[in-house]
Amino acid sequence: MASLLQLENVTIRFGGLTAVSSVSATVQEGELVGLIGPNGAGKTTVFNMVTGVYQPTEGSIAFAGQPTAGLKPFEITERGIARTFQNIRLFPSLSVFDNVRVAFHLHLKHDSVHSLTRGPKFHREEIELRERTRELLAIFNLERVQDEPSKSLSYGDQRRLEIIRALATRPKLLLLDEPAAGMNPAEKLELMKLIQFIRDKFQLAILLVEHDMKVVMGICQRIHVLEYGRKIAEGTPAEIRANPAVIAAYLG
Amino acid sequence: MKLPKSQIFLLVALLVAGGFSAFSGRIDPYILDVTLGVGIAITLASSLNLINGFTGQFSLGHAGFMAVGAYSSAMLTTTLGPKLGASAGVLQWVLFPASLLLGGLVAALAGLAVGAPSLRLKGDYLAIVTLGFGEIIKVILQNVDAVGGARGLVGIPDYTNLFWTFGVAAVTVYVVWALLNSTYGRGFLAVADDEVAAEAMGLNTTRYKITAFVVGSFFAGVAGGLYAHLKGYLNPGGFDFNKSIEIVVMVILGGMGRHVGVIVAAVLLAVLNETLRSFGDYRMILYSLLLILLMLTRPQGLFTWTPRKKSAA
Amino acid sequence: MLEVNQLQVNYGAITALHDVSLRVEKGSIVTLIGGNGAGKTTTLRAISGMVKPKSGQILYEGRDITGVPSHKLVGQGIAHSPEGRMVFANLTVRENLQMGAYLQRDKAVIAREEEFVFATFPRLKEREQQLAGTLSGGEQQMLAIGRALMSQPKCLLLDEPSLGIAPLLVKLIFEKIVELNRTRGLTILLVEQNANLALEISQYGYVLETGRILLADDAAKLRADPKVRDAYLGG
Amino acid sequence: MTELLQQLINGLSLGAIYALIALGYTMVYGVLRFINFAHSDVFMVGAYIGFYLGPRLGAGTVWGGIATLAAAMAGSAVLGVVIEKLAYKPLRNRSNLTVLITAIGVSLFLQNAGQKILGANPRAFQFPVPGGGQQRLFPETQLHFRSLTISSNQVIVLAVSAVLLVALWWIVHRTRIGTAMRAMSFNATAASLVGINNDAVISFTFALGSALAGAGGVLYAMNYPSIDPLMGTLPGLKAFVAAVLGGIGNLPGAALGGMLIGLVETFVSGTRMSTYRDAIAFAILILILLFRPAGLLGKLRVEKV
Amino acid sequence: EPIRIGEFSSLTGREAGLGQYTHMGVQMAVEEINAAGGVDGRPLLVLAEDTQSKAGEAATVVRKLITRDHVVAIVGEGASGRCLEGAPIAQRAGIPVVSPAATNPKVTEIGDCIFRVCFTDPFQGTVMAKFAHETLKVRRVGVLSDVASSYSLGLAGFFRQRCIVDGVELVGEQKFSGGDKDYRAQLTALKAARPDALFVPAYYGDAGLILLQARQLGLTVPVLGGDGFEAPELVQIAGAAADGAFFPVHFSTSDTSPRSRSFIARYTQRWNKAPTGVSALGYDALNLIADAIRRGKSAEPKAIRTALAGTTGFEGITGRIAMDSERNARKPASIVRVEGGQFRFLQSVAP
Ligand SMILES: Nc1ncnc2c1ncn2[C@@H]1O[C@H](COP(=O)(O)OP(=O)(O)OP(=O)(O)O)[C@@H](O)[C@H]1O
Ligand SMILES: Nc1ncnc2c1ncn2[C@@H]1O[C@H](COP(=O)(O)OP(=O)(O)OP(=O)(O)O)[C@@H](O)[C@H]1O
Ligand SMILES: [Mg+2]
Ligand SMILES: [Mg+2]
Repeated sequence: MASLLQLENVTIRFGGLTAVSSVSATVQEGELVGLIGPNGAGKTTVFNMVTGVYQPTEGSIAFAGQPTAGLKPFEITERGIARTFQNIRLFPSLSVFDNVRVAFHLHLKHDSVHSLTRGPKFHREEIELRERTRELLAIFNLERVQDEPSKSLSYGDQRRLEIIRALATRPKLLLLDEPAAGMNPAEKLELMKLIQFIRDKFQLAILLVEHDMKVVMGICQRIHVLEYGRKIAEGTPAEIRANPAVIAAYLG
Repeated sequence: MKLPKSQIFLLVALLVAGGFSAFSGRIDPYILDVTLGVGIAITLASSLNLINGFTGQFSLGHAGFMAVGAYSSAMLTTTLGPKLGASAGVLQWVLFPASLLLGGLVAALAGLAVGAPSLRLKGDYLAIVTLGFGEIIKVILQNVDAVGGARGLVGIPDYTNLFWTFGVAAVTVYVVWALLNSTYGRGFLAVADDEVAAEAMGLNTTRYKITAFVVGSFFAGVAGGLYAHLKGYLNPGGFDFNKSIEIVVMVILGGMGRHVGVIVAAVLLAVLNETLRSFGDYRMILYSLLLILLMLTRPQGLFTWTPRKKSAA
Repeated sequence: MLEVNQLQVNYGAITALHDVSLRVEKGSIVTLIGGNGAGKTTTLRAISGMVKPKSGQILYEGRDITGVPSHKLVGQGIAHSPEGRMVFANLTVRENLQMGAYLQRDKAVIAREEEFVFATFPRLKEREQQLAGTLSGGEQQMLAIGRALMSQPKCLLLDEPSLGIAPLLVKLIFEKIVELNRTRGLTILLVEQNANLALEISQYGYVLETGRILLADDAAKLRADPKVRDAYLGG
Repeated sequence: MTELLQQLINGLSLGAIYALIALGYTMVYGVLRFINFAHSDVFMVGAYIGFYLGPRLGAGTVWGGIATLAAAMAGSAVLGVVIEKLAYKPLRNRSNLTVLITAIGVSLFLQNAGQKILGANPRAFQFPVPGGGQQRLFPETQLHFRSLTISSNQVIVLAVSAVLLVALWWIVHRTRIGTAMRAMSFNATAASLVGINNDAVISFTFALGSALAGAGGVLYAMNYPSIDPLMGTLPGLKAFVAAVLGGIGNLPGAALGGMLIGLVETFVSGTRMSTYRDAIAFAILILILLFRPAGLLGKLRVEKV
Repeated sequence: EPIRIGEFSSLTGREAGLGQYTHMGVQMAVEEINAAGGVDGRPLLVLAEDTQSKAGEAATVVRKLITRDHVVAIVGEGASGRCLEGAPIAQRAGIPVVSPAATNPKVTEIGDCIFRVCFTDPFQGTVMAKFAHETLKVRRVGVLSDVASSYSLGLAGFFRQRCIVDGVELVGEQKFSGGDKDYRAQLTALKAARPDALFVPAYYGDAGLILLQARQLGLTVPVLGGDGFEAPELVQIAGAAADGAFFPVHFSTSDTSPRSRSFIARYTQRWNKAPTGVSALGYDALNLIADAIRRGKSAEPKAIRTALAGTTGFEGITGRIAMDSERNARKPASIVRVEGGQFRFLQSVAP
């Protein structure tokens, strides 16, 4: 069976700088994969290429067997990849609730015309969506702030909301960029459980960028390691922990 | 079948407009003129609010779309009206709405033509392009003899009445409100907040922006048609940059993206304009001072008590 | 050196800090820990003049600096590496650092400080001419800390300096913090989620929860406190 | 051929004035990210300051002309700072659209108060000669090259504009306050965290921008010696367009944009298409922006996600 | 119980000059009439409304004047565009309107309630073309008109028609947009066409600069204009460059008739500045209405209208006025020439 996500010799250059250099990697369905490496190694850039924000200079990316070259970010999301951002990008003036609700948009049966006619079908769908939004918010215990504008949330809560919002697009692959940043160890433990819970409950694959090794080693089945844009290692957490190159470059 | 509240609101609004309209013969024509002006302002402001307020684009060319609608609609009634040989009543109740629709459609088309290529521009660059479009429309109208050129288009019948004006205003407010208050519609707000994130959530941002532009221009065009048949005379100079600014002021004063606030701002400015008339040539001085004062004292918009983005539809 | 008395801060209707009092002795490192939304960032913002407190008092070297705007405090020796980094996205790394030394007119001093920052974060040296906005998250964090150092502060406020930083570098940064504290006598108020590490290098610590000081004690004692271990140190 | 050259000269001298006004728009925009609608009215006030002070400062001689120009710049600078303090500063942390409205309010106020106080009729921007008769701000001669005619005023406009542009560039790129201005334009909060006094920088920016507007007003009035309280609106609009065309926030861009608008207008005016002049100018502008969405010299702001 | 008369004009905005001069004429007329005991013992009350030189205002203020202020007649709007907007409403209400200075032919075509005391565009366009051809012996002429002004385009059109009839060659036609300030491009193009004379239908603000710039560019042929040239500012702006310009006036300040001299003296006394053509027209428009009320012996709109239509020999400051069947004032115009900063009467031309 083909991989869910497949990167083949992917390279991207910004002017003279090669940010990612001939990286190949895969993520299988339902798998929880880590992507680690020193600062500036190119992890976020890989995310940006997978989600269509950047087009690779060389190489190819395929999702569910289909190449994604030339697709716009929203088209890639339609195919089933969702992400969070390293620098949080919520809809700051929308309420917490609406941040999530908007993301359901992809699976709506109604559109602009139905918004105007507002027939019974429209209302049924809206009620259902509201229920589902609440369910999602409940995962991270965010219903208590659901009517606040998202910009007034603390940093940690904003991270959580971003994950929920991404889930609302019902992805097959979820890309998380440093979800544990800004959380204390206790909160990180909780987050680890939640990530696994999400994976199981929504049956999706997760690609995780994170600098906290407890988190990465604790939940990932496989880990890719980047340094200076190149892949220097791949393997199980145990293998990675023992890999001298990774220790030298990253773990210390 | 049980009608939802929002549609009942629309129906009631239409009925009330119709009811008042029956008595318009007894209303002082000056008051009527001002009232109709207010109704048109509501339509203009609400439609621009969809573009500038909710979707976060910055259009400075709303008067241009209004002009397109005004001229198309007036051309239809002035050329076709006399040929039909129908009674004034028939013309007012059949030809006139058709002409409003035409004005709206032509304006929407113009909105599409301007919007589609230029929506990749951001902020002030978009503002300049829309401003430029408005000016281009003005210059073209000035040069076309068939619509009166610089002299203006004369002899437009006075079909605009309370029913049409407030009916259109109610429909506009309803459409903007209904569009936004749905899961689909929250997308407009999301686009305004963060385009990158919106794309990442699978929202086709271009599509949203174009929809806002087309719907907004459509109602600007209809408002133009109403304006034409209220004033009875059109002059390209009346649709200049300053007119666009007037509408923008209503939207911002109303608090950008607040339904009620923008309506109230439209009413307030129109009424202010009339009440200050008695101050003669101090009128505009006072007007400008009041504008500054309003902004300094209510910078968040006049009516912040209206919840901006409720989670409930 | 720094003393905060009964500080209250509101964001609109929300009260972020209710009644926060803390002291930072000259030449010490003090850590502020607490869960998300506890008000750590708000406390730092209030001290550096980014938000105006509703009530309460902030004393710096004995002077009342409550409500004094940020730019004046920089001149008095308070530097802040803020949450969210806030680098000048369209200036290069080098220009960012030089902006950090805005109040410093002596070119030689600027050059010396720049050397120091580059020595601390060699990565920044590699990226000297790159626009700060295109740096990776961790690189921006380094730049934000470096920029704060450029003003030669006497008192440094660090908001989660390890956020988004790779493990190897986290250790390094903490070492540098200690070094700055030792060699220059720099007073440091640290907000950290990596509480273990932070308390390890601090003399004193405060635990903040929902806008109130919950605990205040010697850092070593806090680390030993089972309640603190459970809630903030990850057991 | 001579006609072409003549039009080129005409276009450049008109463009130079647009450029001066555009520089003010661009500077304020660069720092505060909002369009200062009152700028074009400061331009008008500048011209009136020149009109009233000119006779006292000895307008008509070279030094008198320079003194008048300087006085207008100083007066406009003060006006600009006062406007900022009264109408914009209280809204410092609000969205820039809010400030836009007060700016429109200030603009309307200056125009209408101007009509009331200064009179609505156009005035001739001329100065009495002591012995009787009228003279211009600077002694004027027409320079003829074959059939080409250049007015000494046109030369002065070009020269003054060039000098001011260079001076401005130097201030913004080579001085501390200039650096502070640029830093503020990127992130005002961060700027205050490194010790930049935002209020001082903003006042300075307004002073500088308004001084340019004042200079523009006097030069414009000198070249087109009919002034009225609404004289700012049209050139203001065009300068605003020029600023965006060049890439708003970019100084050389504003100068280039101004020159370009001046040239396009002049060349279109001299043809059969002259009735469509503004339409053509805007159409060109739109086309340019479609291909260069950040203006001619503007850079798209980097935004790494 | 005063007789209420409305006025709508551009008191502020871009064309405030026009409106204010008109308004001063109207104001003075009222003061004089009332000082002399009013009309048939009733004083006149003028209610003035401002159109701000803006489209869309005229319709509203005319409605206000009629329904709120119950005026019986209206003096209004010298600018043709806004007159075209406001007058139809008065027409529908049956309230007579006398426009002081709207010269566009369409204005009085609105209906039988709309009159004017000025001559029309066809009249002055034709007169100036004839003058160029017959008196100045012009063979090649260039035209520079204002694209944003129906007044200017109208004049240019009638001028052009007459030139074709006379066999005068139109060697160049250029357009500008009112308020432009820089006309060098157009003038440079016109100069290249080597005309014997230029026709520049424009208001004095633009015209002054055009004259100035034409001379600066070495374009020294005679410049002909319309009644919009008439204002002291023309000479102030253009200086010596105004010398040798020709244009028709409704009323000339160099007119030496006792009636004119007295008007100028009274006006200067009242307002501290010299009158312009539109001041005199405003003065005449109001006096014409007062005269109509006296003649019709009624202050009812209908009667006023009838009396206005029957005007035959009203002695105005701007000449003896008779209303033709199109409700246009039939009266002579004078052509003046600028000499040393003064407008010198040259010849009188009858319709
Ligand atoms: N748009 C861009 N223009 C120029 N350089 C870029 C751009 N985007 C990324 N880079 C550079 O590419 C490199 C990789 O950046 P990336 O953000 O992918 O790093 P990262 O692995 O996510 O690091 P971190 O852990 O610090 O977030 C960095 O050195 C960065 O400066
Ligand atoms: N700009 C703001 N507007 C409104 N509320 C805010 C704002 N910033 C913070 N808050 C609120 O103030 C409280 C304290 O926030 P603060 O950012 O100080 O927390 P923190 O301790 O730094 O949390 P974190 O660890 O997540 O960064 C939170 O409840 C937050 O929602
Ligand atoms: Mg990253
Ligand atoms: Mg924080």
